Amino acid sequence: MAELKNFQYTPKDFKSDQEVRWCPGCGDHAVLNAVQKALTELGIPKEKFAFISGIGCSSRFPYYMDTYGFHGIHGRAAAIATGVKTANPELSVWDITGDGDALAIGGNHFIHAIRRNIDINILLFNNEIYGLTKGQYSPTSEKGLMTKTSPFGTVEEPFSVGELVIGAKGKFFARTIDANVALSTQIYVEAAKHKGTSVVEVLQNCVIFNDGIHDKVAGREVRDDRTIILKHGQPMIFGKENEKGLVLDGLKLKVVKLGENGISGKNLLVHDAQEANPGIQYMLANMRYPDYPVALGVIRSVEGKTYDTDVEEQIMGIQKGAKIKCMDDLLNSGSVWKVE
Amino acid sequence: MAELKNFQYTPKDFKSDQEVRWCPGCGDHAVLNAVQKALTELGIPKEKFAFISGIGCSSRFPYYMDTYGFHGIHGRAAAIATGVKTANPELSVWDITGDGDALAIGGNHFIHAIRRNIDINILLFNNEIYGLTKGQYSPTSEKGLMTKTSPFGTVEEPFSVGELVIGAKGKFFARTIDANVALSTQIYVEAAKHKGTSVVEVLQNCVIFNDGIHDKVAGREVRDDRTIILKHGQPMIFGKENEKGLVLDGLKLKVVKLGENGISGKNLLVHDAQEANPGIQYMLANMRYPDYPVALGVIRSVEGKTYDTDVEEQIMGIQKGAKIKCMDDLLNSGSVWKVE
Amino acid sequence: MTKNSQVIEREEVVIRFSGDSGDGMQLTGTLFSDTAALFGNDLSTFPDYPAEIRAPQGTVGGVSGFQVHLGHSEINTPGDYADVLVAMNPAAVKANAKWVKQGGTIIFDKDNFTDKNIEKAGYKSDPVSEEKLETYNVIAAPISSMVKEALKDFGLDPKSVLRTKNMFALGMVYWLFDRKLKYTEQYFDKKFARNPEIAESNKVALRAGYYYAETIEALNPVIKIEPAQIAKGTYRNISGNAATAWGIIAAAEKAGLKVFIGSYPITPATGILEELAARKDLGVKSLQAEDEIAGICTALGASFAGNLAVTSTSGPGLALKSEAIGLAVMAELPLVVINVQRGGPSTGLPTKTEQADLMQALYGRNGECPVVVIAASTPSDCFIYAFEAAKIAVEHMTPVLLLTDGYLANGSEPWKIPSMKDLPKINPPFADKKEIPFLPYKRDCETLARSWAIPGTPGLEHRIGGLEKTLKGTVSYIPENHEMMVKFRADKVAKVADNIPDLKIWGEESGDLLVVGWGGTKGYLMTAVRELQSEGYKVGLAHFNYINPMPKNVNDAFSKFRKIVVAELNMGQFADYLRMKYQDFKYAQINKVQGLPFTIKELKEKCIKLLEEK
Amino acid sequence: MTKNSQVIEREEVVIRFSGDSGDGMQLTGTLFSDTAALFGNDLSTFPDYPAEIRAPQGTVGGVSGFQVHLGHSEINTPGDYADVLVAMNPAAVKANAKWVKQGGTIIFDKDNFTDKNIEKAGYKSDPVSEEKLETYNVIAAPISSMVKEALKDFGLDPKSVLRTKNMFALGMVYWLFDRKLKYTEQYFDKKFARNPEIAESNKVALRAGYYYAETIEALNPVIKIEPAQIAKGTYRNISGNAATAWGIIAAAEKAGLKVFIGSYPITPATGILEELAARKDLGVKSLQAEDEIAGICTALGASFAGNLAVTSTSGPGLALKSEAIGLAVMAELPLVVINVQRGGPSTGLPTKTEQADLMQALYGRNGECPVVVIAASTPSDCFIYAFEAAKIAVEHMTPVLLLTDGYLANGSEPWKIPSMKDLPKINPPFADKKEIPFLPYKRDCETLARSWAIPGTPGLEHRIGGLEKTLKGTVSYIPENHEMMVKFRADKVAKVADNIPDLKIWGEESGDLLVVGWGGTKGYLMTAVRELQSEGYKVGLAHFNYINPMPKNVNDAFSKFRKIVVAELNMGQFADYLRMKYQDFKYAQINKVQGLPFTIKELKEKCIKLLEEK
Ligand SMILES: Cc1ncc(C[n+]2csc(CCOP(=O)(O)OP(=O)(O)O)c2C)c(N)n1
Ligand SMILES: Cc1ncc(C[n+]2csc(CCOP(=O)(O)OP(=O)(O)O)c2C)c(N)n1
Ligand code: SF4
Ligand code: SF4
Ligand SMILES: [Mg+2]
Ligand SMILES: [Mg+2]
Repeated sequence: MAELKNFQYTPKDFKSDQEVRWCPGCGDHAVLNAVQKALTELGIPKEKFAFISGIGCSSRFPYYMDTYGFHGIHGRAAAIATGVKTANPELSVWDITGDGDALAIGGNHFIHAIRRNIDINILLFNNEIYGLTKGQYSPTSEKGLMTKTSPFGTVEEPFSVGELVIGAKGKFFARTIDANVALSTQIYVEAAKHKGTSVVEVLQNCVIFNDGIHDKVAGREVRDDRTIILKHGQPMIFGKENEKGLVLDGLKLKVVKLGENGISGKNLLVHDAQEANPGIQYMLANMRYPDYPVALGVIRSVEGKTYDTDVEEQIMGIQKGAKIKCMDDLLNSGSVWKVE
Repeated sequence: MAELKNFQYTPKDFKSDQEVRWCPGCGDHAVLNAVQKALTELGIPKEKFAFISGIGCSSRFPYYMDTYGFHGIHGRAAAIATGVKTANPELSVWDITGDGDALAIGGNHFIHAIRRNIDINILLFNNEIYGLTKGQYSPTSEKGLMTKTSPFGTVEEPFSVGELVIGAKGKFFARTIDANVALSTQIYVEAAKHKGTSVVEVLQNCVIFNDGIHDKVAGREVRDDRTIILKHGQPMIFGKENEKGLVLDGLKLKVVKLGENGISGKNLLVHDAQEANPGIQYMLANMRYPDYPVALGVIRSVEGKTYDTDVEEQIMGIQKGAKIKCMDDLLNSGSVWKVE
Repeated sequence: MTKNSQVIEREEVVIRFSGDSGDGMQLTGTLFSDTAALFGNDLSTFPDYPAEIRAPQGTVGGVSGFQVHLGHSEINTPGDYADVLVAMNPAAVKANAKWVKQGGTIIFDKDNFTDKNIEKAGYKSDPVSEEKLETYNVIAAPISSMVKEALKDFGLDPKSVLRTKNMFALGMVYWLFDRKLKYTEQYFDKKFARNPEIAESNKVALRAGYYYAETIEALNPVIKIEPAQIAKGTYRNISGNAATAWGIIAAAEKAGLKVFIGSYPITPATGILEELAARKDLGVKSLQAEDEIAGICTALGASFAGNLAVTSTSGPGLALKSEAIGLAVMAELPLVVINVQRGGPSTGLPTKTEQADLMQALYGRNGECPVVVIAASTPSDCFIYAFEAAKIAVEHMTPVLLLTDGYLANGSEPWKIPSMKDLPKINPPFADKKEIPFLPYKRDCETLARSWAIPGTPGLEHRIGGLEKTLKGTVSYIPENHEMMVKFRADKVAKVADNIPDLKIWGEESGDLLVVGWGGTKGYLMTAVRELQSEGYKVGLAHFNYINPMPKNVNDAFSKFRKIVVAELNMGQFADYLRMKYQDFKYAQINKVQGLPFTIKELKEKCIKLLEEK
Repeated sequence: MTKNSQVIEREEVVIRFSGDSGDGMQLTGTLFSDTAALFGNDLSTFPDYPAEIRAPQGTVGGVSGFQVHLGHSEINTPGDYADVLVAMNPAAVKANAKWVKQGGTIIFDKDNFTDKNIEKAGYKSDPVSEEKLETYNVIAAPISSMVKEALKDFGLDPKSVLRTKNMFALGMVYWLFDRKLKYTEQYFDKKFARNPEIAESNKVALRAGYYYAETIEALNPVIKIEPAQIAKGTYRNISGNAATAWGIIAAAEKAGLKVFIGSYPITPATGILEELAARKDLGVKSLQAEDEIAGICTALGASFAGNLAVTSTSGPGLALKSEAIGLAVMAELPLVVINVQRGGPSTGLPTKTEQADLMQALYGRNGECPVVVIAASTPSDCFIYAFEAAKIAVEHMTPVLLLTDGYLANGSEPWKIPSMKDLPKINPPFADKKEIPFLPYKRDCETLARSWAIPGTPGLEHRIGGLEKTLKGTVSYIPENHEMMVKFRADKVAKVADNIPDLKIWGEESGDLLVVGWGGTKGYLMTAVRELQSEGYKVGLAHFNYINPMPKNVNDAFSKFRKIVVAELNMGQFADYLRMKYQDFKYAQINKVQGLPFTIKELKEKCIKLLEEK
């Protein structure tokens, strides 16, 4: 296979000639950079990438990538991407979507792509708002948020993206922050390498309609204390001085201080992204400020059969022993009779 | 409020004059009976019930109920029911749906109704097949099932209904079996009384297209050993002779025999349906034969604010202090000027 | 088997099998048709079943029917009225009595005419007298008792015994029409190879019925229909849905593409998905999507990726696909959207036929959003038009909407099997290296189609999407560019007219009345026009398969008749469309919206009325 | 403030504010309009912004504009060409130069005309010479420097200082047209009550601009437009979207119902949802649904439950709602579906205007599925037609599709506030106790509407749904029942014609050319026809608000003109519809599909050409 060759790209190779039209300061710019970087690390020839999106600010993404791209309709990116990948499993298929696109109108395709475990990479730009339509609340907006369609505050409970993903049988879930390009790049690479539906929730800032919504956890000042970067096989440690960690207290997670109450590094939970039973991963994905640090990194990454290869294998298996090899065979199969 | 009066109905009061058109032997008949029974126990006047459905065999249900009823379009029952309840929170609103209706085409409305926690009761008839269209696989069909659209077996992982519900922020999830009318009646009553979205998964038999699919767990011979009926506050015990139980082994559930290895009733897990943290409830909802007994009963039942009352409260709060009381006020508010 | 009865020959005959949903009438009808087809008759069949899977036993709502029309001469419809009605219970009589020819034969299972069943069917006492069937040839056979008797030594449970009633009835019908049992017997041997007892019991019941009919001389004289004069070749029976699926696979083979179908089940279109799902041997990828929107969107994705992509549905599903069809129009990707029309609006009459989705097919999308619309007109020509739809879609880089209907989908007829070498080649306008830098919206001068650059091809990377674009694929809000692109897309569709055949006038080429139809009514309209002609009227038939664009000679063809009448199974959608397109003619209308095909009788009456008016 | 310059009076003037998306042009335009309206001018405004939230600064794609047309006489459009263009950067010149009247005034921020910006806008050197604007009144004001200077003592950060540039420009424009600053100053006092420094800085910038213009005598003579002769009453400015929302609330009040809106945001319809979401004081329940389908389905549920239910969307969303509209047709429940048309197909030109959803509105559903379709024609009459839509929906128990468009939705104009007591009462056909047993599909003899039995009412329990039904609400596949119901539903919609006003011909009642239009183009067509009349042509205008059913006198009205031309912002959808409905007339067409309104100039030219042809 061609992919085995080592393709030497720089991020610039993935920049299209189209003018990037996001607002200055929008988190989307950083995501674009990180993705362009990540692609250089995959050793996949450029023509094998297909970027599919729905509608939203984030969904303009494919225009800025010098790859195959399809800017779809609102909410349908996962379905279109599923078709692309099923039709041609050789492609590296990316589904670029927003919290509105994936979780409001596109919720159904989102959970079904995940259930089928089709091998696509979903980057969900979560700015907790509808950016492109100028500021209405989304299914991830915090309860109470005042927006143009909730002038007195929303009365809706938001989805927790990770929980929904795993609840829909998701086998890969990761979370990152737009501005952390290094972490993001690494996560996008992992997502791409994972066989099956990979969902990456990107905490993304919309400077215009929901500015700073992630600052309380991701702000420069506080992020070390309010986020934890999970790494498979590593103890769950965080804090400015790496002084905090997570342990299991009965069936719940608990934040502890190292050194206090005799707690040391080896008491901490060790992250197992590959554990099939999602119990702890659910809890990790659901950690919210102020009770917990918000988890970044790859929270769940479990191997499993993928839809696209299963489809191909089934066809190949059947074709092997099949009597019908071409249309003429089919036409003349079964009950036929001759008129002379 | 009128509801406080005690309404004395018999199931017959809820039978409409329309001929019941399900196949003889279909599990739907039993569900109808159980629901008609359950309604007599609620003390709600008949005219306050609204049964809303989508399309499918199961969705014909409202025609057979002598209540207000709306047979909708495929997949949209949850959305229609949401509208009914939001418009008139005084109604007792029931959403009757199938595994195809709720989880295939209707998946998005389903998860969003749950997320909003609108106070409706969703009865999901899970026969793991599309009945009305004559036998295609559904999002709950077991992988490998041969059906008209998967003549060589499906290659899709099914949803686990309970997991999806909780993953979508569900606060009430129960499971029952069509044929167990007594258990079902009780669960429907609990579902009705729960404030918020109640989802009841009914393991339902389709005699024509998926006959006996639940038999391996629910068959008369085996059901005591292969199902467990969970009751809030009670130890998790099951088996023909009540000889088995569930304990927690690390972070996983484990089936144990009472008396063996010194295990007695008090070592067993006690079911807490009201625990907000869904950790164990996830595991309970996900128990599958042959590793575990399948859980029946109310698995999760957590109180929370409901969308419909929040909407009403917000409006009432705003109206209290509002300057604009009628349309004339609005018309003349803000920047206006007179031409004389 | 010797025959004592007299035998007469007839040109054609119509038989209707009917009974409870569980009585196996669909199989019975199919076996009868197969036997007739093998014998060499021309024929046409139509099943008619309730929306419920098993509606309550014994009720009119639960009656399932299968009609076969066979003949020595050309047969174009399943027939209006039956010569023979097989009615397994009183409800079947109730549902069908008015569809039996005056004085026809009615066979029923006397044992099933219990008081309870009679009442369930809505009769008070005796169906025969209530329906005034005394002058008919009513054969009240004790079918249930007879099969019990015939199978008493088999040791089968009573249910299995009674399940062979339909074969008993079929045996009787075979005798009535002097048919051989061989094919049916072989069918059982094959079907129940692993269960020879069941095979045998069915065969015994079949024979028992045959001999019973002979014994009581059920029909005198016995009717014989000689084989039809049909073209030499190899034949098979095919239903519209199977033919549609096969047309797609054939087109893919001719285009060198793989088939991808993304669909969601819906009556009466599901058969297409089912047929394609079964064709993994030919490499078909079928994706049963979570809903209709995902159905078309996965298909569109597959088209982008270079497959011959199809999505199939019925009316309500087409409504859901509207938005994505718009995207296909903007993306200018090939896509075949198959809509098997059923009774509407909304869920309507889901198992019945109708032609009321025409306007939706033409206009059911936001913006100026033209697609090619074509319609099949017989069960077997679904193959041709599915092939054509795929060919146009690929060669013109456009979505094509193929309309069939419940009648075509479920109906079947003998079909002369084509040879793949006789089908035209399909040439996808693949982009190639010469086109680097690739301009996604650059067009072929002749067809105005853009070229198709398949992901995976080095150097042809490009972006498309639903926003208005320039030639280069850049998003553009420039007013003049938008207007230009709107016109390009319209012209591209209009130019398909260069590649479609002229409208043919069937019957008289000019005269007093031109009957105009489209889609699935063709057999009925042809039969009516043929009969009118034979009665001396100057009548022609213009039947449309290409709806948008229209053939180029329509004006010309229309102008040769004194009157035009548009006959369709809706309230006049095609008539209205013609008013828009060919405003100069006046159009009379024949419409029917009953979930049923036309009858020849009503068509002729209405035409004659028009012919006789000034 | 004294004026040294000369002052002349003009009938009307058009001003266009334009700049980067971040430059605050929408606010600037709105403040100017409000001031003009308070002064008593008639006016019409139109914003025009890019699809991106902040397209790249300094590029043509990122230019946001706001046009105001004000006059002493009646103003029906925002105007074709501007007398004054305010251009905050070179890109704004690039985007708008061709829309400035020959010799008009152009004010720009000289400080922003850096080499970089000039290049970004796509110029090589000097925009003024490249656009050949030398003969125009070009005022190159150093706006940035001036505000820095004016606000230097405020201690604001540079960004906040520069954010007042628009007010400087506005101040200049006020001087040009001899306007008072008072209203704008009050606006800032109120808006920034908690932040007096910001209020003050804006006011200072405003005044600085005013005095600067005076100092340099930016325009000589200054133009004065006297107040218009408008009817007495209380006025306000209102946009189409707000008027639509208000019309619904007003109808609910008149019907004694509560408003429920189930919607999903989409440009340019979102404003309706936003406006209704803000009206909790009037008890409006607004549900932002997960998608358009849920939007309409929640609304339909609310209608079933007894609310005045509404769903609002734009083209792609309407496509998604098609299936559920069918259900509403079958359920025969009142429902208002508002479609704010935008440029299509697919995502198309989402922020631009177009009239290309007409066919979709009329026919975009499966089966025979008629709904009432009406269209608003000015920003303020959106109120009337939303009210009408609700009234018809409720009184006739039918979905009503209300069409507006991006131009109406965002455009605004002064509106004489109606008094609720002058609006007609709305009478919902509630079922009552007398109707027990309740027959859901029993109809009123006159309107053919069924009655509305609200869940919660004892004794009226009943079932409805999308399958075909009998009078009693029982599912029925009986062929004749289906046909009867199909016709009932069609007749019910047709009978709405009894309650709608006759088509009025504006201008000449008979003559050489009848201009026909519908919906949002009314202001343009009226202006064009008025000008043609004043030039001596015998021209009339027939503008339609009621599309299905049509007013009863159309035939009559059409027959009085020698020629008919249908002008619309699409490829001819209404013209085609007229061909179907009134086949006897010939229809010429004027079409434009550029995402823009007509210009008076192009309309007149095309009409004159038709008038001069034989
Ligand atoms: C069918 C349809 N419905 C609605 C819209 C309007 N719309 C465009 S983007 C969007 C939401 C965008 O939110 P999100 O997906 O979070 O993306 P963001 O802009 O925040 O990146 C909406 C409602 C549309 N384009 N199409
Ligand atoms: C829009 C639309 N798509 C498809 C269908 C066809 N359809 C009717 S019911 C059904 C599935 C039913 O399955 P389920 O919800 O599991 O109900 P069951 O019949 O098994 O009770 C389908 C696909 C339809 N009626 N409408
Ligand atoms: S509106 Fe928000 S999300 Fe959209 S481009 Fe601007 S900053 Fe980014
Ligand atoms: S098909 Fe299956 S689900 Fe439907 S009525 Fe029959 S048994 Fe029940
Ligand atoms: Mg967002
Ligand atoms: Mg099912």
